[in-house]
Amino acid sequence: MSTRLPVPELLGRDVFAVDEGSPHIVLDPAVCATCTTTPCVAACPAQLYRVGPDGVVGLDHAGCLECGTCRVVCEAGGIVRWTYPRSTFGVSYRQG
Amino acid sequence: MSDDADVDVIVVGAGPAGSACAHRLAREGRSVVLVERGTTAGAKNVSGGRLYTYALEALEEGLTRQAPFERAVVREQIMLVDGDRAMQVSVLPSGDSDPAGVPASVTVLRARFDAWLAGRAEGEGALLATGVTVDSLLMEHDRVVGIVADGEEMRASVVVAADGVSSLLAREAGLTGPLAPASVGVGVKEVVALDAAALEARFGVGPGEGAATLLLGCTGGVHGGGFMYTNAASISIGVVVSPGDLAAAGRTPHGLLQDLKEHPAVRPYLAGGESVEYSAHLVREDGVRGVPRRLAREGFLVTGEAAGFVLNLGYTVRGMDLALVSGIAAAEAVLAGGDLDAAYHAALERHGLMATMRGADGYRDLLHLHRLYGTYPGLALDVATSMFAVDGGPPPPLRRLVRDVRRRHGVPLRGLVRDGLVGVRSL
Amino acid sequence: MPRAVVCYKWVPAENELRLDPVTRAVDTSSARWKVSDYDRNAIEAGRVLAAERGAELVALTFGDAGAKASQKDVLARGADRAVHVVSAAAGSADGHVTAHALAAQVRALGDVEVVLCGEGAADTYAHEVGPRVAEVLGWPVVTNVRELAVQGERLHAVRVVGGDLEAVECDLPAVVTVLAEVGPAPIPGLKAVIAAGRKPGEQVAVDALGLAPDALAPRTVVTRVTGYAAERSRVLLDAGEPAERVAALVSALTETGAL
Amino acid sequence: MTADTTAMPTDVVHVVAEPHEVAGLVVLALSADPTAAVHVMCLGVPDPATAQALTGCGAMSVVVLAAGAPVPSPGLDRPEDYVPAVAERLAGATPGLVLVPATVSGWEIAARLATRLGCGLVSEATSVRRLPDGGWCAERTLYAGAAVQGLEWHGRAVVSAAAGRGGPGALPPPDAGGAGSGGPVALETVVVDRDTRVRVTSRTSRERDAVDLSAASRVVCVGMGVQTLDDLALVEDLARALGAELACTRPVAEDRGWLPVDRYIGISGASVHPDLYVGVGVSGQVQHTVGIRDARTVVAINTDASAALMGQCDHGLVGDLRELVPLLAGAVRAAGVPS
Repeated sequence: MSTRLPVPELLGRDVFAVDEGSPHIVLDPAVCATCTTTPCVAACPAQLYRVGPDGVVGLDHAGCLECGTCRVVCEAGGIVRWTYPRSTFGVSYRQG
Repeated sequence: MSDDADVDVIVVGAGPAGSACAHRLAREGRSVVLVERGTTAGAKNVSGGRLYTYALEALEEGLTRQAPFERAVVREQIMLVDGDRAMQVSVLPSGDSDPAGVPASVTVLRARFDAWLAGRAEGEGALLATGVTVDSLLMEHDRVVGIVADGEEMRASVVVAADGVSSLLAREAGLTGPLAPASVGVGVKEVVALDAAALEARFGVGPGEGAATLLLGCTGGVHGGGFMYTNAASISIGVVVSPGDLAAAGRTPHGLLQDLKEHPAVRPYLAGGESVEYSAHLVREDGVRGVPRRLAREGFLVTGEAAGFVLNLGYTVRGMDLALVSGIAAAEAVLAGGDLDAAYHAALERHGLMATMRGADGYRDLLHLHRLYGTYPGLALDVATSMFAVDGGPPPPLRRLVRDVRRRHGVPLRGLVRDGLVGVRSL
Repeated sequence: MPRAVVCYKWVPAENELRLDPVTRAVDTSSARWKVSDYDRNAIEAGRVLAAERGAELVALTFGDAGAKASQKDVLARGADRAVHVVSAAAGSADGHVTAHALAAQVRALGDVEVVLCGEGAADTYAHEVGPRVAEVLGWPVVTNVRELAVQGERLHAVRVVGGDLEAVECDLPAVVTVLAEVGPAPIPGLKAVIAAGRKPGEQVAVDALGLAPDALAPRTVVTRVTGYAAERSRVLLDAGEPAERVAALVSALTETGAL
Repeated sequence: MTADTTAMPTDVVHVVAEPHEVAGLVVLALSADPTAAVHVMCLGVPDPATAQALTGCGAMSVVVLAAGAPVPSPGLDRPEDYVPAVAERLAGATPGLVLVPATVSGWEIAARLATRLGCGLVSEATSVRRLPDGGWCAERTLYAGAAVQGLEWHGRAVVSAAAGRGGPGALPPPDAGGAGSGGPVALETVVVDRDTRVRVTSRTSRERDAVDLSAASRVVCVGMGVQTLDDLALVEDLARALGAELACTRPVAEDRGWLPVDRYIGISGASVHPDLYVGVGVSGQVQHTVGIRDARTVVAINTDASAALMGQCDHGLVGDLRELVPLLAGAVRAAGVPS
């Protein structure tokens, strides 16, 4: 039996309190549209960055592990806001 | 406390640095508020999982034995991986326990460990406020006078930022700038639950004892490595890779970790285990060069990972011990008063932390040898495989064997010597 | 000073339970504990009510030693005092025992004009303890409440009864059990959390309440707790063009007869 | 629920319910213990048709509790007001199981009766069974449906249960024409004092459209991931294409007010058991999913592949609902799916 687990399966084992109201990471689609390298897509451990049908990178903040990798690799400056989730929201590690 | 301050010190972040700082300050009678955005201390924190205990003893003698650690590390392993092949060096015992029987290093899971440590700080009188995300610093006349959380202000004579590798507060205070992709590794980790007895048998350790394993060559040629630590009833397995190189290599941190778990030399360790958590964390890899020149400004200082106190030595990553020591030093600087930055630097020198950071600088060169991550593990395995291959003929001279392998991997002798020298120098 | 009491339960977070895939045993050992969700709404409703009445708000729980950890949270949520009736046997207590312990402490506090409870706890959701406490105290109870006001010595409430909203009134003292709709439970702010850290919680041994042994004898015994596992095929359609994904879904649904 | 009745003494079950709830609960009582002597206390005077039905419901006796002065205004009566009178009568009656409907009024009645009788309570039991030793055992759900709890007791207890609800989790009805307690009985009406400490001042209907989600064979459910009214319109169109009832999660009805509250599914809302359930933008918290447990096929549509519902569905369609929902509606129509 393979020990290999897809990302959604792994994220399903984590505990999240998703803030439906306000995303803690915000992209500027206009800037992301100019990005050709999209390093965020490969680097995000939770694979939350996806190239949409229009060819522009989009983000689903639910499932964010709050590691900060996207903020570091972003070259185009499309991440116009990067903060931590509001109080009590986001991932909650039970092991860590 | 200045007249309009609510408390003497606000420490932001209840990880090892923040809790150690709050612990020390509270013990010395300062009023301290320790603010943590996780609903419990440790809920947002991730590390490979190994803690060098001298730092815990520096905070308070005898603390290690009270700490909820997972296992005492008695076995060190280095595994070179190439394709389906692997070669492993195992060192036993690892490090000496001190005369009092305190193990030199232990494995920890942060949700448990950090909650305990923050509880110790509370025990000293610090006020722990969990579930509170600090949004920004409160500034007045070019001085940090407090914090803002969800629109609420709180004032303090000093704010200590122990808010981790992505430190938003150190950035806001102007002490640090953006991190370069090359200065960090992205770490991903799974915790795989496993029966304690099975785990002990697989790693060849006794009850309460554990192993620390470093893996090289498992990152698809991307700058980085893997790790495997034994917890009480689980294994922490992960990879740390350079995030900027991933897109070009067509790899993802998640994919590399899944590959590693499937490797024939790794899989038996994990067999029958159940993955119970997936986590990610950035690891500073720029050593002393990543520590900002100024660590404090009026009313503010930065400590722990937020201040770059992390060392990737290749064979081990040190973060929690440096965090603890820097947190203690930060507390001592606050207690000393006067020029915060000068007092802090003096305390860091006194604790030998800056010397450690400087001494480790050479490792950085070693770690930047690209061949370390792809070529050399394969080369070493080829040599080893040839050594163990018996075909009935006379054994080839070892020198020729190495030469053949080296040529096959396209490593010129000059390159090998140069890399070797870098390695020797760095050590 | 008149008092308002909110009863709450300290429960394991249901999303942190681990179910053994084979035995289906429920493992709570790795779960963090929390103040039961709807009890948080009750505390907020109590905070608002107490402020209007100039009353002291007491957050009251019955539980084993572990429930002490809840007191900081309920104080941060606006309780003036946190009282924990401690019983080593709380884990095997049923609604009968819990209600007697809580009611005895309400009596011991004195001057209580209203007791608020969540309609159900996050673990058992039995709609039980609130009306039981009312009966033990001999007070009227209004359950399933979404709106609440006190005027003079009279309580006005709007209950949800099936598809109807029922406006009711009764005299104080009374017990009220509330729904989440009674009002959102705000996340405690920095100062509230810190102020809570400075307030000590109070512990009362259940034996000190002078209850008869019969009041502390559970009537029902929990014989087992097993996890519920949905038997679903869990096929994810996450690759290919949207139209392909939809076509794959439609053909799968047609095949299984769902369409 | 099968009861081994051979070795057990006959027991008594008291059904305490409003007139329209009595018949369903007697069925439950007899399925829990086919040999039981079922005695009914009817809270309020039934209309003639219901009264007629009660005489032949299978109970051994039916006592109608009628309000003494002051008589409540029509429409403002409260079954809860009969608790003292019921408790008084039960205290003097043969002990046994007291069965109460799991309704808002029933929950309160059950807990107050149990307290007045000093006995145990099993709230919202999903099964009740006699034990060979004469004791009882029951099951109920825990953690909003994530777990099942088994309970045992001896002697008297009050049990509340949902009467007349289908699905595998519910108490099954007895065999058609199964044993009753006897033939038709006469209704005995007793005028009792009520507990009038809580007074109803008015009763209004919430915004609702009398939908019976529990009878729907297909349900399309709107979750909080459906973020605009335009997106809601897309989901409504999918429901039309499928011939499905539109439902939602609690916050969509309670917080946003997009749909009437009787269209929300979950622990405090409706339970459904359709052939097909399609959750659009539904995160899948257990408070909701407990209500879809008996759906035959569950489809989840969500941008978030890690949403909890993805782990509890048969088919998980990952992607932007603005794209996928119209495509699915179109494909369903193109396939000529009978709705």
